[in-house]
Amino acid sequence: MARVAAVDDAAWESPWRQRPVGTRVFLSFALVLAALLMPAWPGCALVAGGSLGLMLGPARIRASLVAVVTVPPIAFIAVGVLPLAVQVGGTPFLSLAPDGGARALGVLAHGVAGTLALLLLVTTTTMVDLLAWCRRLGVPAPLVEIAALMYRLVFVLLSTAVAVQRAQQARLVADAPLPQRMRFAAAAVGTTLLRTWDRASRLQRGLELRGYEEDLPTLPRVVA
Amino acid sequence: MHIAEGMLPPLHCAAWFAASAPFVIHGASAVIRTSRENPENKLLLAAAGAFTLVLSALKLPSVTGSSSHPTGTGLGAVLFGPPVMAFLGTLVLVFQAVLLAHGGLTTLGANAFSMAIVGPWVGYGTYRALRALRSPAWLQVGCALALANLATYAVTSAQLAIAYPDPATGFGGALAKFGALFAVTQVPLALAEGVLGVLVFGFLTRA
Amino acid sequence: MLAAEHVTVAYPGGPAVLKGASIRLPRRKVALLGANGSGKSTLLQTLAGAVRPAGGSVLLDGTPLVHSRAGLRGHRRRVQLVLQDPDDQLFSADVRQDVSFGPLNLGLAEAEAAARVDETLAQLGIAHLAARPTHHLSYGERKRVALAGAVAMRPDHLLLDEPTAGLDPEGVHELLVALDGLDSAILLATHHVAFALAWADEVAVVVDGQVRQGPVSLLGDADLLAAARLHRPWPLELAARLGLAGTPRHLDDVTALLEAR
Amino acid sequence: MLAAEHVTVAYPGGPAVLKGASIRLPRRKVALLGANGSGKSTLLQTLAGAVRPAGGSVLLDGTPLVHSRAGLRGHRRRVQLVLQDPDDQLFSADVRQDVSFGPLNLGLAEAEAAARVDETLAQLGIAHLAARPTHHLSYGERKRVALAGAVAMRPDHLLLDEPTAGLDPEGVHELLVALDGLDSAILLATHHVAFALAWADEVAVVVDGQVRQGPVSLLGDADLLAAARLHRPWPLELAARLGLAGTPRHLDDVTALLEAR
Repeated sequence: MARVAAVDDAAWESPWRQRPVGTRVFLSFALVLAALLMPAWPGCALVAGGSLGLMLGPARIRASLVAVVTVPPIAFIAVGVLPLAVQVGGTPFLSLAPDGGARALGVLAHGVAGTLALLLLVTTTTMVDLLAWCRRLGVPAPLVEIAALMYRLVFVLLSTAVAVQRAQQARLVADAPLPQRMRFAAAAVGTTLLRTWDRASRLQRGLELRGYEEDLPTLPRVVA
Repeated sequence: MHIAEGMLPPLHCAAWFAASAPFVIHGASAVIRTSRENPENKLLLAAAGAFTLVLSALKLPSVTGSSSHPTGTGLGAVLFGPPVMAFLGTLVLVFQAVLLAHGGLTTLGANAFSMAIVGPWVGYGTYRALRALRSPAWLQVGCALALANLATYAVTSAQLAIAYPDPATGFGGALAKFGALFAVTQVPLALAEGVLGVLVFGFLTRA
Repeated sequence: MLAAEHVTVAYPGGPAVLKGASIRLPRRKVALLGANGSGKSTLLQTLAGAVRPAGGSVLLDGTPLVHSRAGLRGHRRRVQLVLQDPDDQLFSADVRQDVSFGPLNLGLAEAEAAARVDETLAQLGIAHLAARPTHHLSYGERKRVALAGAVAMRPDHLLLDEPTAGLDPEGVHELLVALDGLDSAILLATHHVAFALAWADEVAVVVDGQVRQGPVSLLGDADLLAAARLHRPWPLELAARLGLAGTPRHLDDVTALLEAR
Repeated sequence: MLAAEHVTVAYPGGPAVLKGASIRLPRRKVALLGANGSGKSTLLQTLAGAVRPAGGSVLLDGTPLVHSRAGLRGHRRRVQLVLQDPDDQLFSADVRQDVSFGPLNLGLAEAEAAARVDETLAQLGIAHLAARPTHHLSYGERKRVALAGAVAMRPDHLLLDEPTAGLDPEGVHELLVALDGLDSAILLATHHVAFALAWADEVAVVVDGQVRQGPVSLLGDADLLAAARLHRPWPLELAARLGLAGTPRHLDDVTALLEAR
């Protein structure tokens, strides 16, 4: 969960925030496309190296952050490519596929390079900037507004969810037998859900006091 | 269950985008309509999206000892209907990609198809079918959530199998391989989500 | 002038919270005092137009508020309520954007709204927060930004629900300095009696669904405060015990009185 | 005795919140004072085992806390933290069920847990709330129930984060009566200096990521309080201004001192 805040924090503090969003999206997307279209070697290695270099160099993203956010997806990709190494049917039923290892490694390389290229975008670009960019590209206002409200509520709810879980831990939820723990987890989810609803209706009333009727206009962010 | 950035060949990415787009656009126009009718819906939908995202980050006790994450798309489909969920689920996927580097943008079409379209429709269909059969409410909710989760997993396995067919047995063999691999985590998770859904439902009816 | 006349409010299924409460808000600093659950917040919501009273009326310059869309829109341009929990009013990801909502909603052009936002942030001493993400702000900072959101609309009347709750002494001090720079009439709900005594020009005490309004010396009325489930503020309590004359409002007054004895 | 020795805590990517803070909690009433953002809450979380310090250690009867599952389990049986926002701690449909959560997890049989719950509710003066749904309670009631949830675990050490925040004077009074009936050591975080002076046996002030602990007369140290972004409590300020000897802790003390003059 700390990862949500970690990527977002990096994006807010990114020295690249002052550059046009379109440029960053284009750069990252070009790298992703390169990762998809070029052969694993040397293409993906170049993309991965380039993305990492840009993140750790000019974008000044901490290496520990890059490690924290890349390890889970890369682990998932690594597991996901295992089936590529083997083939089924025939005798024996399960066997190493011819070139299977190379194929799996190739897809792994595409995945890792693509993930790093995506990470370059998300560690340098906040959700807010992306939403403002979408708005300028003509995405309808209500959709962008829902996404913006969702972004705000995520952080409000996150602290609630974390606090509820901590409070359960403090009262020794881990010592309960599994069926009880499931029930307590349901209570945590249910409590969070009720508070989500409560938060939403309170924000609705709070915004009405500020004059909210249909739209939520705000100034665009100033790019200094 | 998300397919990571870079894991699908470009043509597949494009095809899944094309497959998802009509549903997501239809959902988006439904969302625009309901939020024009009643501005409160904007807050509700945003809250539902935020809740789904936060829920996917909550740890659940699990049988295997590792933590597992509920997806919540089945619940959303029951509450808001599958069209709205097509948009909202996609939005959650975008947030996961942007805030967590979880999933990806080129694989968004494929992930939306499994998590925001097929999952919710299966969940909703199950819910409606069991309701028509006058089964108890807890069973409707539990099955809707569990089957939505399972359907998502099945579609993801199929998407990977189409992209990477088995050299010997083609799509069928690949589907079996991916299915078996992910079944280890996804089947208990789907069951856990179903049970959790029943318990949450119980909690909410008491509260 | 904003006023409520004999307003009655009951929540569905509950007993009446306000039973013919009247209050007027001249261009001064008025503290609204009451225990938790006394109806303070309900009265503020009623004055702001968010709650429609079952009886009585809310008057702005003598004209009764009509709870139509147009009536409320006009009312909100002049009367702004800042809620206790800032998370109930902050919706935007960054401070500047959030504060700009009110001005843009008033129909100001972007350049004008931007100037208004900058001016408001400077006025409240939070210009340095302009580009910060809302979720990185401390509780006290969020309270200040929520206040800025209301102040940016330049209301004649500013209603504040427990603005000092949860703030540390420095935070309270900074808030008061910021409020002193505004020229709206201010109605501030609190249950800190000593704070109200020191700050307000006038006090209004909610008792039994009604309001007793008057000069701050009202807070020396032990019976009234007991009925309101509040305590007499310490300067007045001390003055009463020692038989000091006058209405000492804070430490300086008390010191002066005692030294003169 | 619960203690922290030279603990250092920093949040990822941020500066250190605690920089070698030490505090000990003997079997007394200790008030933990500090401005917003001073690290009070972080220190409480650290003492409770919820935050793992980067340096230093938390000691229970001289034994360092090990942040393993077993270590934390043992710690939590003896040290309980009550958060500021009661809604973070109440997650059951009704009060009795919520308070029984901890005792059941301690492994008590149902009958025993039920007895424990009833006893705790009676002790805190909220037996009448037992069957009420949690979401129908007032804020003050919810705070009391959240406290009951911790007290029902019979911890030796009770850590309270701003338990008086948001309570009106009567609510604070009721809370204090309830706390006086307990026999745990209590560490109470607050930024109400006058309240701490009146209530505590000992005070601990958070300054610059460290802690200064001592008798309540410490709150007369103007330099210390200024460094902590706090103000000297009014009884001590008044005593200092008038040159009164002693450490008057509340209105009665002040009155007595002045009458004796």
